[in-house]
Amino acid sequence: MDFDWSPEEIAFREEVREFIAREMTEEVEGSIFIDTPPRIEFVTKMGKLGWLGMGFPEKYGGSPNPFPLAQFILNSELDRSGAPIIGKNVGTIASTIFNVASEEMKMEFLPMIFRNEGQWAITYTEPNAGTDLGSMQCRAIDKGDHFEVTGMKHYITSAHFCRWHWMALRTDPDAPKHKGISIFIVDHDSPGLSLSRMDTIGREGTTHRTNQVFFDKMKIPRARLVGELNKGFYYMMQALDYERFAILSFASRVRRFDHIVDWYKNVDFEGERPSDDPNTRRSLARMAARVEVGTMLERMAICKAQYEVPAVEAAMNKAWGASIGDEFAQLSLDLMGPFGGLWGGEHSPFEGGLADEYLMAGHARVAAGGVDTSKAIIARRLLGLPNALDKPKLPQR
Amino acid sequence: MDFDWSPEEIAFREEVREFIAREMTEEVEGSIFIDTPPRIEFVTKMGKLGWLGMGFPEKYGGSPNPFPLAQFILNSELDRSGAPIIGKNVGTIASTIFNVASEEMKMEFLPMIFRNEGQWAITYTEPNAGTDLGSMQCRAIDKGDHFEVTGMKHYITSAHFCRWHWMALRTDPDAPKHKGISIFIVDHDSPGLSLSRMDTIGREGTTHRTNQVFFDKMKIPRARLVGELNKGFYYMMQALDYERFAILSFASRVRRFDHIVDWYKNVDFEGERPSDDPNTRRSLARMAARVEVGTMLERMAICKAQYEVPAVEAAMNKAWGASIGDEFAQLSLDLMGPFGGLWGGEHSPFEGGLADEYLMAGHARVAAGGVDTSKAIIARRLLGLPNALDKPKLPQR
Amino acid sequence: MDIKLTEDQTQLQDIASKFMDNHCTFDFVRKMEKDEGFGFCPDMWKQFADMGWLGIIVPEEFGGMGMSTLDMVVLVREMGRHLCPSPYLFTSVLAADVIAQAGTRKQKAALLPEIVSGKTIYAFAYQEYSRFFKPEHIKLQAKRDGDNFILNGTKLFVEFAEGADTIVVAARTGKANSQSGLTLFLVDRNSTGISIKHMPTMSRDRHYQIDFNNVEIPTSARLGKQSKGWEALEPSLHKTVIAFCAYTNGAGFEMHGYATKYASERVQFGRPIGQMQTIQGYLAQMIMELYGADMLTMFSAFQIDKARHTRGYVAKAKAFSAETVGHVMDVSSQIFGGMGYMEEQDTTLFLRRGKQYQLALGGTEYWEDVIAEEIIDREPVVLT
Amino acid sequence: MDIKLTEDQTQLQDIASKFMDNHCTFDFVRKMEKDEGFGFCPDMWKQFADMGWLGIIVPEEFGGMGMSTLDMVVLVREMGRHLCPSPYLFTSVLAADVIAQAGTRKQKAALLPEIVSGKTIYAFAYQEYSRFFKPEHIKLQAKRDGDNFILNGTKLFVEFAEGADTIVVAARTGKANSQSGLTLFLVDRNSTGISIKHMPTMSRDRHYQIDFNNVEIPTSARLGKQSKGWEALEPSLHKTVIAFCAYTNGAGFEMHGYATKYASERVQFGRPIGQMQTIQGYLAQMIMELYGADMLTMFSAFQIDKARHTRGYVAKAKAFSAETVGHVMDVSSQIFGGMGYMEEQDTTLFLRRGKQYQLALGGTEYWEDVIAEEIIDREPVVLT
Repeated sequence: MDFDWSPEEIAFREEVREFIAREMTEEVEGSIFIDTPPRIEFVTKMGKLGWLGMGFPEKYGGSPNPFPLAQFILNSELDRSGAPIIGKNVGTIASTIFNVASEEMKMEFLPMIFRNEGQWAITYTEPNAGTDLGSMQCRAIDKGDHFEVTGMKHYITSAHFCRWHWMALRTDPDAPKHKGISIFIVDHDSPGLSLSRMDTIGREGTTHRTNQVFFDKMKIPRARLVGELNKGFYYMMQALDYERFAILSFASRVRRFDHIVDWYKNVDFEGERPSDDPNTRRSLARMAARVEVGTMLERMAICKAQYEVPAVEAAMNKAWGASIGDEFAQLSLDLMGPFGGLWGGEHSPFEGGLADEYLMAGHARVAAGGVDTSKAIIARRLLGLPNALDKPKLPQR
Repeated sequence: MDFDWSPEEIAFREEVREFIAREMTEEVEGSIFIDTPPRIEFVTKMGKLGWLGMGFPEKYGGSPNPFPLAQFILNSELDRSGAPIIGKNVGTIASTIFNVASEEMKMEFLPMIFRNEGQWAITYTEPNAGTDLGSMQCRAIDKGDHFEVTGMKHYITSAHFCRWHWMALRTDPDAPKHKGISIFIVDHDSPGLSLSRMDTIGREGTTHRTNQVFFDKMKIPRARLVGELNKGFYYMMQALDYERFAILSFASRVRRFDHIVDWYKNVDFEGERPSDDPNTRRSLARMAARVEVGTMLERMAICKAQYEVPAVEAAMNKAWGASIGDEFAQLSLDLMGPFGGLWGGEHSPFEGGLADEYLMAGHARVAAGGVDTSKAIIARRLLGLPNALDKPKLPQR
Repeated sequence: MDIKLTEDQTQLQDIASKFMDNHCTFDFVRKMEKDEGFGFCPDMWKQFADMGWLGIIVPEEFGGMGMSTLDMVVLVREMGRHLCPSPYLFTSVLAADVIAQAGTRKQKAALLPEIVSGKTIYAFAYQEYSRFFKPEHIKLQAKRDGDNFILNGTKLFVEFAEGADTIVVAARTGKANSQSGLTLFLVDRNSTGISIKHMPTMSRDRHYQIDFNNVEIPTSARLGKQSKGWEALEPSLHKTVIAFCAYTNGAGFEMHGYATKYASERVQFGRPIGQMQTIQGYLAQMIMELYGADMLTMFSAFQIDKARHTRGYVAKAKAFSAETVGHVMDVSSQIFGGMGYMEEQDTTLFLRRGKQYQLALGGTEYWEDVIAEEIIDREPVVLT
Repeated sequence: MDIKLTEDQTQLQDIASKFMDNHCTFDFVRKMEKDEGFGFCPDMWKQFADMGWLGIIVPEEFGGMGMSTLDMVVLVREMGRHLCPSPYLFTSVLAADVIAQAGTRKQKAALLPEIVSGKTIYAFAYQEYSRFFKPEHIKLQAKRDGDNFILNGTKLFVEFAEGADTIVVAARTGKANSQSGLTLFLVDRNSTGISIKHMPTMSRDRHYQIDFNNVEIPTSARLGKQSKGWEALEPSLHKTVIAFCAYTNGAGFEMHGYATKYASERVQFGRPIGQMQTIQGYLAQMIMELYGADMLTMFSAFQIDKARHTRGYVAKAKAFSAETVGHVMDVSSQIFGGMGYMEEQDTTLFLRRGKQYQLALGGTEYWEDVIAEEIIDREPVVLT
């Protein structure tokens, strides 16, 4: 057992930190909820350093992986500093293309992703298919050399600035629902594709835009089918295990918690110092232990990741991280008295940022399958219990 | 809206209090977990005052009900003082006999119950039929003038001192499981009936004895069938709504909480007074509000009970009461530091009584269907949601 | 004992419910959030007056309806169900009550009818720069200067201050850092030296910081005895807090209803999500909490009407209602999944209010301290 | 970074696991609860010695195995899985460590080999009549009297005191109510003036009150410098606390395993109860907590071995492990339904220990205060 980073891991971390110190600007940091040109440019610079294609063959634009945990260290440092992390483009799209797509498709798209040319949207969810992705109904009708799509998707987060959609569509309406879905790469400029804006809750200028995406007889060339027809659901699920792990670095939560502790240490309510108040102290202490547990579960996941995809550990990370995020978004406001209700202005700690976090904290509990889904994954895959949503399954005697 | 007791309610409460002050001895109070001769005698005295048969016709040994809430007031005062409450004998057995049994059976058993002659056991549960009573398998085979029983029941709490069993048995193994159960009154002295002791967790002398009850070709005369054949499950369920309400007076919890607060007010750890400690104060305050909510939910149930059986309110009482009981059994020990682990002796608060309560607090959460079952009742009956244990039920469009 | 509403209360509730259904729609609430006026609707205020609501607890001799706290609470709960934005609580509960209790005969005769008619709108300036809600923390100074008092200091979280005519100000005239030594004043909102600044909140309602810079007010503006302000204020404050509990409980019930409806209609994995045990558990837990909060609130109102010692009950009602409204808005939003966090979704109006309501008028922490004082430091009061 | 056990650790764990499976059965644990001896098994102690476990962290030069804290913790976790009753923690962790760190060359040479061989058993007398675990609260007085010290006072919760040969006593020789001014002594359990009284606990283990009534001990019994007792004790105490966390985590994992197995076998309403969402939620939540507590414990042990500042980690590990063991024993018992509360059911051995373990060696409250000191009052230590 060795909890310390190796010298080469430390060296790489220093390299990342230096990059961040050099390239990070307020515009990059100040827009967690929106992808902006400065953020995209920042990622492109990482691409130039070979950090996006780490571990992929050089012929696809990849670069050697210095060691197994490099990508985690990179993401963790990015997350800690509020920079954009290496997320879905590499974790979901590039990985799936590399694993299942044709040589042609690999050559066309992987180098582009690793250079950060052209943004991507993950276009899965529909009004009746959220957590239950297998229920998606939006159809791609096989017309021989192309597929034709009429219908809609919603909650598509990067659609308003993307170049490509990584899209799941129903290709066989008669098959069992998990066996009739396929993945396509769809050009955002395709005729027949249109958008309608949906915003998350928040102050003006800080909200996260998502989109409804409408298709009216949109054509997708057959060459843009990813991997095999009707295997899409399995590709999605495989990617999800990895994504749950890759996207959920705990570092930003630790950083936010540290900021909150700092605030309570330094604020002075005309003589009343919260950091002298036994209840405030106890509450922060309790939360500190729970935040630390998050870093520990994350360590567990990354150590496992050196050997295999840490599906169960990633589910724990997700469940614990989202629960803790909610708990401390709540707690940090609760300890502030009426100031916790403020959403900006002179007396609002962090200029309303904590309120924003509070408002979206519940969202983290339900997003990407949600805490309850993660617990169900733990129950099934780690504890070996039958799926609660299946028919009753009597134990084998 | 009138939250005050009426003058006649207050007068009756005074009468009950005087009775308790007069008749209550240490032996009656000191044995909450065991039914003893002094406790039985105490109940018999209440029978003489007509308090057991309140609301039942005089020809069955009943007495006029002074007003709708009389029984609640009686139970609440008894519970508050640690005396035995009017529970299953009246709430489940007498009520069911009165509602469904033959005139002969009423004449034979009701007066006996109202005089507290002969104790009763509720003999329902089996190893494979706990919460899920419909799954009971112990069979009563119809032999014409009698039924024959071979099999067993367990967790039968009063079996070792009872005169009669109020017993549910399967009478039709081929019918759907809820439609093949009947209720019988079984003489404890029946040949073929035997007992084996099971004790709950606890210090010597304070444990609650329950029993396994075995039947070997035991005969039950046909005349002892209660109501109609194969209607037993419905009788049991009807009685449960009432029982949940009747048995769960919140008064004893309030009393215990008050005792705990008193202890914290008066204890002195060589100069450290917990009641000066901000965290202890806050914890007790928080618990006080939650205990008060219990008294409020109880008020809601008893007000409803003046008009109908408060099934949903009783489920709330049960769920809240058991959860709160657990919470404060935990809290009261948590605040004591290592002294919370003591189970008697000089330094043990309440001579180990709090530890006993802690150990059985979880039991209250799972007993009589449990907190989760109560929540399911609330979800179905109050919120109109479909049973989670049924097949998926799509909404009507 | 009976918790059924009286016929009159049922009627009041029905009228209020219908009025709110018609006039206080989600569109209306959103409009008021973005309103360039004062964040409430003067026409609606006029209608409140016409229905007699503004004087609901004002004694009949001053033109009011002379109804009970319990009646008022039934009405306010309906306002809460619809998130109705209005200066009702501080005008028709706090100001009306404290004037009726502490005002001189002359003040009552002059001021109460103007509350009833809707002519005067009040705001309440109490909270200062403190996490807590204690009278000890009030520092705003009122200094006697001949026939005047001069006010200097800052108040925070004064709701609807900009739309109000008169501000009830709790100021210090005596010993610092103490419950005693406070005096109440009725200050004209347009007095020289007052400057008002908006404080943005999650619910996009109208809270303000008021800076008092040598504000001169006549001694006749004093309400109640000098340096006995807390004694005058506390009972009215309790009544206001209980009304606020009713408001937040109403909002909680409404949100819970939306979540229950959604759960019974939203199908995932071949069944309504409301058929899943975890969702049922969330909804059942929340409805218990709401009933508990509601009963505690009603019970406190009843005890207030009986003029009994109710500080402990008020504190329990507020602490528990606060926790409940925060919890219900949070968990109910989660039941809606991602949709619960989209601006266009009407339930976000409730989510944005949950935590703010929880922390308003003294957060859980403050009221838990009060409960502790009541259960630990004073002898128990036996209620019948 | 890698959290896989080393080969040696895996081997140690396997050996320990097999030994415990064979010797520390539930029947054995029950027998020890009712034991008329000292509540542990001298033969088993001898076997511990034979396997080298008693000297696991004792330096090799004194006959020990000179292994790391992390190694020791792996072993103790297996003991915890089986609820093994023995004076291991206070003999082979606390006493062995504090003697090795603070003892004179002569003390080490004389005492450590006797720990390793199993000849001397130690108890630890620290806690007094306080809810907390602070050194400030130690009052037991040690007064110099010529060549002797005279001890007067009372210690509580001294585990296995009656079966011990020597008691490590933390006594006050200096300033009252302070961390400083303590001195450690190694006191012969049979000294004149010592009286021992059993303190009954939920786990039916062996805790004792010790009254010291003018107990005379030679100055040579002093361990470490006079009035520097806390400085000498704290690192060893941290190591012991972490070992205790490993013990309770082991117990928690074991209980969780039983509950999971039961849930997958127990059929109600036509399905195993483990197929129900609520039961899955309970089990999944608990296993996350257990992994978290275990990782925190292992990480703290690792940091101790690296001789880094670990007070904050130890505090977090203890606070969280404590909460976890209480929670796991409680909720797991509930999964067994009524059976979880029957004396004859073996899982009640775990239930009876949950809360007591939670509160032992400083409850959550004490360690949360330590965390607060670390995160608020001192500058953060950056760990690599």
